[in-house]
Amino acid sequence: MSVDFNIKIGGEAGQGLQTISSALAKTFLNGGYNVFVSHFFLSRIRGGHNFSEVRISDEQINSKKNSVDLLVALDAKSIEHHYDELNEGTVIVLDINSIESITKEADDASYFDVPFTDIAKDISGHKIYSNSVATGAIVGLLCYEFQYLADVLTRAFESKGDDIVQNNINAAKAGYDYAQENYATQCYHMVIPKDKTTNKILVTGNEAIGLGAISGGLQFLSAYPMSPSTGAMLYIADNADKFNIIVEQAEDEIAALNMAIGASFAGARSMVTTSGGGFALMAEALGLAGITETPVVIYLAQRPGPATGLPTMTEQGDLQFVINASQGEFPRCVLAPMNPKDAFYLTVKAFNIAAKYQIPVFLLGDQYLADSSFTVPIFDQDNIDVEHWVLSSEELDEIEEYKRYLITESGISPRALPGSSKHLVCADSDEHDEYGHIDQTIENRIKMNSKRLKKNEGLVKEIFPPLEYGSNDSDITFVGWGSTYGPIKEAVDTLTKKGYHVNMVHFNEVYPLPQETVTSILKDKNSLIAIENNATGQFTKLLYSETGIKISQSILRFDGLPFTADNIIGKLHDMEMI
Amino acid sequence: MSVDFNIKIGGEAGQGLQTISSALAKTFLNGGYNVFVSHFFLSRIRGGHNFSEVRISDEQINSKKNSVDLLVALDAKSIEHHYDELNEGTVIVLDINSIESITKEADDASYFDVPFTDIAKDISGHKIYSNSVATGAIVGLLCYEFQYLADVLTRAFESKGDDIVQNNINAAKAGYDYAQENYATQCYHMVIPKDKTTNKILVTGNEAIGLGAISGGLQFLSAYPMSPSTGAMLYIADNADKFNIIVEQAEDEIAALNMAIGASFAGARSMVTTSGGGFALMAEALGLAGITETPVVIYLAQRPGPATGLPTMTEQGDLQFVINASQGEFPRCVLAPMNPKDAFYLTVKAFNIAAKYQIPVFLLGDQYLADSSFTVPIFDQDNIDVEHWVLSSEELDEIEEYKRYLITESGISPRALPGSSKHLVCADSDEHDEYGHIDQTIENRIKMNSKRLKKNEGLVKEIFPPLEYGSNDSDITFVGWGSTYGPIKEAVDTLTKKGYHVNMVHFNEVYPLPQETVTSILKDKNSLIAIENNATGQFTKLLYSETGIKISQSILRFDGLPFTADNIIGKLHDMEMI
Amino acid sequence: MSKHIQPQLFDTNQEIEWCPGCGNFNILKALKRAFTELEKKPEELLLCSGIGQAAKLPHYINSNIYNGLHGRALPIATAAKIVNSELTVIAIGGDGDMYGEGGNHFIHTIRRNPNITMIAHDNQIYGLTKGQASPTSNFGMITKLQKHGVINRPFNPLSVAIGLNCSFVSRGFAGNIEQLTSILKKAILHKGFALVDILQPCVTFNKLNTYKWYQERVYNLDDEGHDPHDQQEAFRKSLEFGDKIPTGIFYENKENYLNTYEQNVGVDDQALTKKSDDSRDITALMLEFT
Amino acid sequence: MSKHIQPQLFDTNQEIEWCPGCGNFNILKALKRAFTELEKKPEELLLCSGIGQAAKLPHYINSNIYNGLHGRALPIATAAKIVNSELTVIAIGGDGDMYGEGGNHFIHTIRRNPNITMIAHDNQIYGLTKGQASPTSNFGMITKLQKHGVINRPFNPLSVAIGLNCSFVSRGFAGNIEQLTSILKKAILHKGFALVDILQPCVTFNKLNTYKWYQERVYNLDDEGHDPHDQQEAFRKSLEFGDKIPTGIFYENKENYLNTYEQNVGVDDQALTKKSDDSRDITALMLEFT
Ligand SMILES: Cc1ncc(C[n+]2csc(CCOP(=O)(O)OP(=O)(O)O)c2C)c(N)n1
Ligand SMILES: Cc1ncc(C[n+]2csc(CCOP(=O)(O)OP(=O)(O)O)c2C)c(N)n1
Ligand code: SF4
Ligand code: SF4
Ligand SMILES: [Mg+2]
Ligand SMILES: [Mg+2]
Repeated sequence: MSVDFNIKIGGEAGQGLQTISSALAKTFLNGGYNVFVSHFFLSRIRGGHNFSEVRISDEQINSKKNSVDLLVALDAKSIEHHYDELNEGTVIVLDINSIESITKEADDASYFDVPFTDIAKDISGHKIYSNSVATGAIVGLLCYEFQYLADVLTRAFESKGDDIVQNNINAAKAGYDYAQENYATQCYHMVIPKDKTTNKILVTGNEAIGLGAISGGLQFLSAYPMSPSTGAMLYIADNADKFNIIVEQAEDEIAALNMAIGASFAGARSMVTTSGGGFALMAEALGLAGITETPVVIYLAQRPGPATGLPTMTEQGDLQFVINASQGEFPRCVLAPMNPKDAFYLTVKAFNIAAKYQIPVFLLGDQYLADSSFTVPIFDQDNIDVEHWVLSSEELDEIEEYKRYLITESGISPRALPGSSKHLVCADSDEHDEYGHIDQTIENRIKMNSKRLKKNEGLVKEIFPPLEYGSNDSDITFVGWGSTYGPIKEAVDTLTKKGYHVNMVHFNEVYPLPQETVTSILKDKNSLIAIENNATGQFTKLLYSETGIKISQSILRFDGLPFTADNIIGKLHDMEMI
Repeated sequence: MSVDFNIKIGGEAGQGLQTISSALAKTFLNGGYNVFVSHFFLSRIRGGHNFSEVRISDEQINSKKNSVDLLVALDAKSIEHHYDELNEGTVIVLDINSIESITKEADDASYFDVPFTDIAKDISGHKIYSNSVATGAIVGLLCYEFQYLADVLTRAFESKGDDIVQNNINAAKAGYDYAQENYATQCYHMVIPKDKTTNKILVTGNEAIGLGAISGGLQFLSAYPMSPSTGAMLYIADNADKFNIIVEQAEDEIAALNMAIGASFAGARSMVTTSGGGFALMAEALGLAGITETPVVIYLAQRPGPATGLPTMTEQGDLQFVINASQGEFPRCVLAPMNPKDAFYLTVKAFNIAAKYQIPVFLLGDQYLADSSFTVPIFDQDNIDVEHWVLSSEELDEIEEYKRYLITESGISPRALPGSSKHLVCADSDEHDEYGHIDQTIENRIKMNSKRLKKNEGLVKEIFPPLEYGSNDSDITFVGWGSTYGPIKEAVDTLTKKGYHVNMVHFNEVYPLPQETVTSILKDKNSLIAIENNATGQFTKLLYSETGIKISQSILRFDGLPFTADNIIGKLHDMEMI
Repeated sequence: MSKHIQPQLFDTNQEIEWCPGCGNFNILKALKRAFTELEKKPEELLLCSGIGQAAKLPHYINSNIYNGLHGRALPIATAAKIVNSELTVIAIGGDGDMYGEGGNHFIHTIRRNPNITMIAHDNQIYGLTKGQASPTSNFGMITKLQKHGVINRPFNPLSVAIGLNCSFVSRGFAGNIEQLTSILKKAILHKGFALVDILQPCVTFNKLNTYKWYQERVYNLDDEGHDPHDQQEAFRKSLEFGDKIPTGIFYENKENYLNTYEQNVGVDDQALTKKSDDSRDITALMLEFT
Repeated sequence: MSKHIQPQLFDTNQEIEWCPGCGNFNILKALKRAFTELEKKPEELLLCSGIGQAAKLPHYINSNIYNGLHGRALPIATAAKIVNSELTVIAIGGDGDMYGEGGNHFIHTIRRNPNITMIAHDNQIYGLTKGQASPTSNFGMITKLQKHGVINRPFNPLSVAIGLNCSFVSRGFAGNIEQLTSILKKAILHKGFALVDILQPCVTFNKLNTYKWYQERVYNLDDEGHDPHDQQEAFRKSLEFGDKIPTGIFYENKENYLNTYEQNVGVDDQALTKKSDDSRDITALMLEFT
């Protein structure tokens, strides 16, 4: 049996959509399924209309699905807004008492009323348990083993005491039973647990980057809160004590990046988390890292701009900005994770590259990656290396005269930390000599600027080729970057199943681009189609300007939402490509 | 007789190099010559080694010359540093008493000692007049009519009283006479005044932009001082009263651009002046202007980066930064003046484009343009139009319901000012509806984002084609942008005179690029050579990515100094192109 | 006239995005009342704000609005005022907005002294970003991010403003609409830069500084006969923030050299846009370059 | 030990780029003396600065240096200190650097209270950019840019710092090396954030606040028996800036909750880099995601 089931839960901000979706997700994850959870929130704390989606599949999934198989409506808008997405026969679960009025007739869909609040009050004495009732009811409708949910609730509420755990379990069980007893066919759809020891975890991009940072040796994080990046900061703060990490909430983003640079200069692996608007304020300090050759990692979770834009939605609109930000010319590296697994390993890589080349490295994510939960195999820590590229005390002892900016073949100068030996370490945002002192001569300028840019030669060799996926001999090749990996891959799979010859080339290490490798991969492909979550095709431009590969067809989305495979396939139809 | 004479004056910061160079320049300007004055300063107020150059020609010049025909040495370093630049027989004028030691033998060059200080004290009673002695001596060595210098000094010191004027004139005359009496051949070189009513003025780029801004209707300027842009701010401040212009020194650059935007929203034509580092701090506000569709002009005078870099030198290193700055996607325009004449008219154009398209417009200059004085014909004010593109009271009276962000065919919405009628004007940095209120729906997002980007279509039609100069049928075409115009043009002229077939295509309106026009101009040219004052060829990349025209040969300079025709020709030799 | 102006004049049909029970509602109410009682017309008003929950307020008042960037309401408001001094300009934001991201503009706008009113909804928390400490959060307060409690000492907007000889310094409380309305009216009428810091319970994220917490502590400076012209006393009062929290007008500066920014620039009588015309003859300027 | 340490220890062979007669020379001298008398070693020091004439100072002292961006010395210094609390960290800059561009860091670094010393060369002018008004320029002072005189009231770093309960607040004068050295020593020894604002004549651009001008006005707070633990008195003194200008230590805060930033974060005993190692096992963390 192949499962691909999509549950949508709609309601107001503050109604606990995330509690329900998270419990459901883990319940199915632990039964061996692949789960994908995504959220749509407005930029407000209460009210409005938000929704979460839990997609359950026995195949690897990294993306949303357009159609809804089960709708949980906590408010009337859930029905109005999502009615068109329902399949024939989709069941809408709701507590009729708590919804003002229903405007849609149940033709294709059928309503299933579960008195969440009444049950919660009856069984556990308070309406706060109604979300557990709802969760139970859904699990019941899918005839899934209740114990998985009970375990999830136990762990979720453990810290609040046994009573609370029991109340939640009781409420859930009552919902479960109510569904099984009252739903016409008992099971609306049958989902059977597969495997108890899956070695899979369910993490968001923010959490994966947090885990990657911790694993990669992060010691100092400074940030100013900004959606959708704040989750990474919070995740690291939650675990900071265990690993002696300092997390500093800065007064503004200017301070944040300057602090991270100061910390790095003093010897800590450091990082900032931000979004486009916050990064805009960091542009000057980016150049500071550039000219003082101070390693730093910048996690930028993109959201639609310009300016405040759509703070809680997704876009890939800042690529050209990060590549070109700050006055002057200096090397930098941009990594754009495809999914949380990739995010984890790329975060470790980001720290190592930053340290080795003494440059700023970007992790360029977006709200879709940051906030959605993906099922990934447990990260493999065996191959994680924390590379410092700093002179040891012994090495320092051997040095007669230390020059922070020694001119070398590779452009990389040996790095010492201030206070770690009797050698003095000087850094300067002015053009400087090898010792780090102001030097305005033209001879020195040529040497130093060239030395810094020289690092690009080594850097580009660190960049992995893009990922190729799908049939070798294809009529259409999708080209994407970053978080669109999931939907594109699913589109390739779906189309392949339907007999089309399509494949994809996907970039997760986007700058600098290794020209030859990329050209050799793309040059003989038929019909390249760029897929980007922005309005102007920023990666397409980058690819062209760096490699000369021109992609003239594209599927662009800039409405604040992520792609789905269905969108992509739909667009292909519109373009009469299939 | 053809004159092309280069006087270099070297000395410490604070020794008054600019006083001498400015007096000399005006003296020859007013005698009908074209003069070009450039400066090399260190980032300090006193000491170090600086120099100014005054080049005098009877042809139009917009650039420096490599070789020195007359060196005025106010310190020993002037001789050490510039000895190699001297021609055979170049005379070095100096006051031997005030120079510690001379290390260079006079082989090709001959020293001419003028006791500046002693003469100053003798004649006018104080050594502060020694610069006037020096100036007079130079004019004397060139056997140029003294009266021109006397007039210049009169006007320069007028405001300080008749005595000061007379002391300066007397000192200068004494220097003049001393030279004529003591120089072996009386005239070292003969420069004869040509024409008294030249209609030419001698202005720096900063001043020309200031004049353009005033002429173009500037009402509000906010800025935080930053070399090399401060001159423009100062020039405008000096004349602000006469034209009811408000000049505000902001607490930082963030405030500066936000203020300019606030002022523009309220109805004033507004502008900021800055350099790369200051602009980095404005990147977020740039997007604010973008999404709120508020006109604003940003004058960015480039200097070598990254970060503080070389604060007093020149580079064209910020082009890609300004084109891509700020999160999200929105239209903007970048104009890069070739010389002060161009700067004047482009500044007026910048204000009009900003007003018409309701977008931020950049004037991208650099230290070479900003600080050098160029001889230009008096600006023609007849064709200056100050276009407001704001709804009049009558138009507003006729409108039933005003929508600040009305969706229109062109993407341009009718602009009203707050308080100018009973219609309310609302602007929002969030994605907003036609009224300017927050709107997070995807339908609205698509409409609004598309509306803003739509403006690009009209905008690109406003862009003038690049300037073409030189023989039609050429073997080599130089492609440049912005302030490199002068040296490139001179290289073309020089090479043409030598019988080479070279020409140039020069861009002063650099973004957005009108693809077809540009392609049709460049596509059939032989051997394109890009000339840029940066290390990575930023315009070359832009040209390629916007038009597909690939320039594979380039002459790049990134040592902080501007090009000269000699440099360019020298490089062509190195490249074995000539 | 006054009886014709109705409070609804300032109503909009924008859906209010705040949580039920939030202190912001009362601030909105008080501000509308103040405008009504001062007989303002919507088109005379310009409400500038940054980003945050508080900064959404302008959308809920029928007026000209400029809802700009996080932290940047003051430069926008200052410049708009200097260009059109006929507008009544208010800058609105949260404590994070005004004192964190926007801290530099706060201290320097006081120095400029434009005739605008600055309203800080001081909920001692970052609301919109879901509950991190703000510059004014109590020392030791535990938040989702500050798990061991806030370790920075709170920013004191009043003592800073008084130290900078700010022209009008006050504190209101969202739980007292009467007093707040009266403070807002005085602030708006005051000629010069007027700070109104408002204690504003955030019912969702700030579980420490609740209505009750404030209510138990606030008292009115008027009741103590406080003299707002005494800078030293004002300073003393501004340091009080514990068991007792003073509200009302702390400081009002009427010194002579405290001309407003508009007066100093010479545009308080007439909007700049009306003063300057487009016939800009630069012939004389050009002659200076020969 | 002490007799072996020589003042030349802190000399460098960098050419000093200041104008002859500039107040900066004496500040440099006093700082070297303070380091010498405190028996510091060059490698123990980290001097962080921004951009400006003052900010060039670190190049003239043999030490570790980070000469960063205009306005941003404090965040660099704070972070470096928290990472390596064994370093003696000094942040140096001009009045424009520290109070203008860097104003937001100034007020928020006080709140954090890292154990660093901030030195502001307060010449009441922008030196390096050739003479525009700075935040502390006297009201009415005429400059090349402020042709009709400065219209903003001066920023008062001392009253702001005292209002924020800053842990150590002082003012020196470049014309009095003895006193300045003594203040600097106390500031460096003080555990917590120490502000040293230094009246520094700029002989080239500030023709108002000259050596003479200052000399005629300055007096030593010690001579008046000023009690630096009295915040209210400190505030009163901080407002004095006219015919008489107090120098010395205005305020010293020894309250208990004024732990340093390093103490609050738990890294004052040992450098963070020595505490944390690379063996980061995240297995337990991952299990929370099932
Ligand atoms: C440059 C920038 N950084 C960060 C943010 C994210 N952000 C939005 S509101 C806010 C703070 C909200 O707190 P406050 O200003 O106190 O307002 P409140 O929501 O509490 O009313 C932050 C950090 C942003 N919009 N822009
Ligand atoms: C972001 C940025 N803006 C502006 C400048 C230009 N700048 C350099 S120093 C300076 C001010 C100098 O004044 P101050 O800080 O008082 O130092 P001083 O030279 O008087 O010692 C300015 C505005 C800069 N380097 N960076
Ligand atoms: S989060 Fe707090 S401040 Fe924001 S609306 Fe809700 S209660 Fe008010
Ligand atoms: S300009 Fe002023 S502050 Fe700078 S070195 Fe000269 S005298 Fe000192
Ligand atoms: Mg708040
Ligand atoms: Mg200064």
